[in-house]
This record gives sequence, C-alpha cells and structure tokens, in this order.
Amino acid sequence: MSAPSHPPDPLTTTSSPLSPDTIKQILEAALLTAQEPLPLSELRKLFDQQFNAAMLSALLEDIRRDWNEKSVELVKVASGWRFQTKPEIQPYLDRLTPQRPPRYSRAVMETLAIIAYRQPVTRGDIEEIRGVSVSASVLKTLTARGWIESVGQRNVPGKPALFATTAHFLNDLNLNSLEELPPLEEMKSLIGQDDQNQVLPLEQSHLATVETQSRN
Amino acid sequence: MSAPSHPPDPLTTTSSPLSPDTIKQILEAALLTAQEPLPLSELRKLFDQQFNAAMLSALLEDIRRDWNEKSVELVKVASGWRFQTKPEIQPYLDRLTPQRPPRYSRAVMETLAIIAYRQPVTRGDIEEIRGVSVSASVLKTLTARGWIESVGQRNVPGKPALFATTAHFLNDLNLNSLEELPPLEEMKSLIGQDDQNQVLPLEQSHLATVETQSRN
Amino acid sequence: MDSVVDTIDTPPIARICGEPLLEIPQDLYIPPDALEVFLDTFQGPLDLLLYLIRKHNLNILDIPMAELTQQYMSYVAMMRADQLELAAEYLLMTALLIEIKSRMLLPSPKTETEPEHDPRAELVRRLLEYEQMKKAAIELTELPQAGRDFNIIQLWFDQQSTEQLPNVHIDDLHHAWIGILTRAKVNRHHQIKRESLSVRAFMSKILRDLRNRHQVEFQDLFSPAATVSEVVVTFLALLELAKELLVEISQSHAFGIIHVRSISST
Repeated sequence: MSAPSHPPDPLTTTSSPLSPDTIKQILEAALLTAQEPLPLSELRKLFDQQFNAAMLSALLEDIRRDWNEKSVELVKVASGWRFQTKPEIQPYLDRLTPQRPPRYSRAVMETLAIIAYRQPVTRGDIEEIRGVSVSASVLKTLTARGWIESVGQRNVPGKPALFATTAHFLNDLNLNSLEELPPLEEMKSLIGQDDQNQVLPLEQSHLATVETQSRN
Repeated sequence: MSAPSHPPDPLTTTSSPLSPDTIKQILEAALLTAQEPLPLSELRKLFDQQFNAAMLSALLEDIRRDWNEKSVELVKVASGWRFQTKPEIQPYLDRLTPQRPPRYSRAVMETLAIIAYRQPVTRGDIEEIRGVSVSASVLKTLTARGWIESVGQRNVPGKPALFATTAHFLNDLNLNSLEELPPLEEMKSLIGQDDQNQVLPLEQSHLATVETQSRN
Repeated sequence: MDSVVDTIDTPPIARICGEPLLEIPQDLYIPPDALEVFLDTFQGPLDLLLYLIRKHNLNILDIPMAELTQQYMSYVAMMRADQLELAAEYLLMTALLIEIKSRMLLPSPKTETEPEHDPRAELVRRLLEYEQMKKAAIELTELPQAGRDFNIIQLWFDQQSTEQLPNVHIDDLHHAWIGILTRAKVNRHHQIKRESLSVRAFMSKILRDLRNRHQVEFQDLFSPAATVSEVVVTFLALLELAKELLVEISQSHAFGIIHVRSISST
C-alpha cells in the first residue's frame, strides 16, 4: 500500500477528498471493530453517505482480495459484511480457550471397555458384566462419538442389537487393531489359574505379539 | 531470529513445520479475535509451547511493522498484545455509534487519579485529599468500568476497603504499567517561582514524602 | 455587569461575622442564574480556595488569611443566599479558615517542646496535595481512552465450532476393565473367562460384513492378504458366531459353495 504524497487528514472530510486507500482503511477499521456484521447502509454512514453503495461494494471486494492470504477473511453474510477467522486456523485458537477436556463417566468408560474387549455384545451382556443397568444415554454417547455401532442382532427373543467398536474408535485411540488394546494381564491374578489353561496354543502366539506391541 | 537446531515437533503427525509466515498468520488471528490483550505466555499456547518467547516477540514486532500503514495497530499494554484502531480514525467510527461513551465528571477523574497515584487508598483517604465526601456512585462508576477494585481492607475500626487500579485500567489507557502514568507535577512547580523564596511553612518531612511518592 | 448588580435588592444577602453583606463582591461576581453551574464547577472547598488563591495571585506559602477568608465567605454566603444545596464541607472550611485567622492573630505560645508552628501549614499542604491530584486528573482525562479515542478489535469467531470431546487413552479402557473385574471378583456373581480378543474382533468384522450383504460366500470372508493366523482366527470367529446363533452356515451340496448368512438381520 503506497502512502499518499501528503497524508490526508481524515478529520477534514470536506476540504480534501478521501483517497480510495483511506476509504478502505476506514472500512477495515469499522469492520474489524464492529460487533455485528455491517450492511452497506451502515458502512455508508462512515462517510456521511458521501459514497454510493456500488462504490463501497467495489472497495469491499478489494479488501476481500487484500486479505486473501490472511488467516482472517472478509465475508458477506445475510446481515452484512464481517471479518472472521478461516476454519483452518480454528484448532490453534481453540488452544487458547482450554475448556478442561471433559471426561466420560465411569459408566461410559466401562461400557466402552466391555464392548471393546467382548464384542459383539448386547446391552444385556453389558448389564450382566457390569451388574447394573446401562442407560440408553451411555450407548448414545458412544454411538454419537462414532466409537461403537450396532453390527447386527442376536437371534434371541427381542432381537437385541449387537454392539461392536468401529474403525473410528481405533483411529481415535491410535490403534491399528483391537489386538493392540492392552492385554488383560491382570486377569491372571483376578481369575483362578484354572481358566488360564483353557487358552489355546494359537492364541498364545497371538498374545505374544500383542504384548510386544503394547510395550512400544 | 534463529531457527531451532532441530525441527520442532510438528503439530500433528501429518503437518510439516510451520513457516514464520504461518506463525504470523496464527498470531494475527488470535490477536484479532481475543477478548483481552494476550501475553506471550498465552500466545505460546497457540503452538503448544513450541516456540520461545523471544522468537514470538520478534514475530510480533514484525506484525507491528506489517500493520504500520493500516488504520489498525498492534500495541503492547499491561496485560499483553492487542490490536486497536488508531485514534485518527475514531471520528469516522463515531458516526456508527451515535451514543458516545460518557465523559467522566471531574469527581470521577479526581477520584481515579487519587486511587491511581496513591493506591491503595480507602474512601476516607480520597475524601481527605479532595476535601469533600465521595459519593458511592463515583466509586461504582469506576468499579463498573473495571478500572478500580477493592484489594483488601485497612486494619482500622470499620475495616474500610482499600482501592487500587486494575490491569484493565492500564489496558484501557494504553499503558504498560503504573510507571507510565503521567508524572505528578512537582510540589515546587505548584508553589510557583515567586513563592519559592518564601520560608516554607510546610512540614518539611511531609513534602519530602509526597515528592518521593510522585516519583514512583 | 453593573446593571445586573442593580437588580439585587437592598436587604443584606448574608451576614459575615455579624456584618451584613449588602452586595456581592465585585471581583468575584457571577450572574445569579449561573451560580448553580458555577458551584458545580467546584469540587469542594479546597477547589474553591485554590481558585481564589490562583485568581488573585496570592502567595500560597504566605496566604493572607484575612483576605482569603473574606473572599471565601462571600462565596459561601452567596451560595446560601441562593439557597443552593451546599455541601457541609464548605461550612466546615469556613470554620477552619476563621480558626487559622484567629490563631495567627494570637501571639504564638512559645512552648518548649514545639517549635514555632505556622497555623496555615496543614491547609497549605492539603491545598497543594489537592492541586497535584487535580492536575493529575486532567492529565488522566487527556490520555487516550479505549472506546473514546480508539476501539479495541475483537473479531467474531465461532468458539463453538470445535466441541471438545473427552480424550480416552487405551490405559483408561484398561482401567475401566480392571474396575469391572475387581467388582465382579468381589461380587462373585459371574466368572469372567479369558477369551481371545482377536476372535471377538473378527466376530464383529464378519457381522459387519454380513450386515449389508445379507449373505456371503464362505471364501469371501477371508481376505487374500490374510496371514495364516488371521485365517484361523476368522474361522474360529465364524464358528463362535454359529455357536452363538448369530450366523447360519449352509452348504446345498457336498463340496458346493458354503453360504454364510446373518440370522440377526432377518
């Protein structure tokens, strides 16, 4: 932006006509400070109606181009013009407003764990393992997150839905496959030795792989 | 500005290291959208503490220069960095907001001056200096503006509240610290040339105290 | 000016120290209708005194108390005559001025402990301190002020656009599971058997495949890229599904195509 040969005094509008650059500066300042989108009718007030809507529109398009490379853009919405941040910048700005990351309730976490380790399971299965009823909102939370889905129905009276975890769940937890879930080592101490003997030789090798991965 | 010896951790596993231009874009977006001035400690959060304060300071100075020709400027005030319009553009912007912010009465401004220069002070202290009672509305006006706040109580009967100015007060007056307030006029100059030849009937100790304070 | 003065009637407008004040002192005359405004411009007795001192070029370090007191009282009398609401502080100051004046008339009591003390000192200190603050207030008013002389920029941005979702780490899952097991062990209500995770995972996968296609050929369940153990686990998963009555496996004739059908989707 080139400076005019003698700086126009913005205060004395009557004496010297405003240069297009100065008009753009004023428009920018107004749009940057406005709390609401500004329609052309408002923007014209800045110059005591001195300029017509067409001229201001052209300058606004100019400003829009000037800001093209910026992280903030000039957009026209229903009620007028406004500056707003580009969506790709949002993740950075969000770091400034750290809502403490919310946590899932124990009910949600346990339900998720059961579905992850025991899939496919019905709501009844989950309730049996947890020993308490599972509220619909718990399953809804996990479904809305895209972490579980119904993969069919068990062929028993009532045809309850069978839930399984999704690929999205694996992605979000940075897992390549369900085998990368932490092996349930502690079960040895929790469950009697007898159960251990039931493990198939095949699964032993599988488990070995899992355990190696989990140490990464 | 020196680049870190090894490339900083990319923000996400997929993205490449940020270019200085991109960093500036993000800083600009954050500063343009912030509700309050942003200190460096906040700005560092934008990049997950990836860049040190010196580097961000240098980029901020860069941004300040980039905006030099604009009607909007980047300034540093008590609580941090912020964008604000230049005063010469104000007459135009005023046309959009017919109701101007009230000019504060002398009572308000004198009370503010006493709190600013003599803080922390009680209402009684203010009344003693001004020689009149201070109406509740005066303190309320200043508190509502967020310029003063009660910072404690003096340990005397009645436990009167002690008032001090806030960071918001400094921000609103474009100041970095209380030291940037206009210096108090020296007692000597208030007394006047002719008067100075006279024997001071003042208690010397008192005057000395006052002058020391005024240099703070 | 004179014509206005003439309109004032003869009854004394006030009595100062018992002496009737018949007319407003010339040098500080203000039109009566402007009096209220005039009074409003003073922030109090200190302000009024400062005004008088500065206006008459009085030496603040050697204030002629008689003169100042008289001037001040004229104003106060005037204000009272117009029945303006007068702050009590004005009257208090009158008393103080008279006290200082009278103390100056008395021979100063030479006590051993106290050196000679100018009765005006405290007043002068207060006047100067007030004047200092008064000037500071004017300077503060002239500083650029947000909202008045410049505007702060705060662009609209949608803070709601990225809702924060709880972060779950695999360890959290693990802990949740341990929690369940611990409770289960305490309650002894049911026995949890160790099961192969991978079989369960493949059961889900097969069901998911069947969900959309209703029926698949047995061989299609095995990815060509599958490892040996994957093939075995897939087969185990299929058997487990059949056992749990989740799928139906059918073969119309010997060595014919084996079809796997989801029972649940019927």
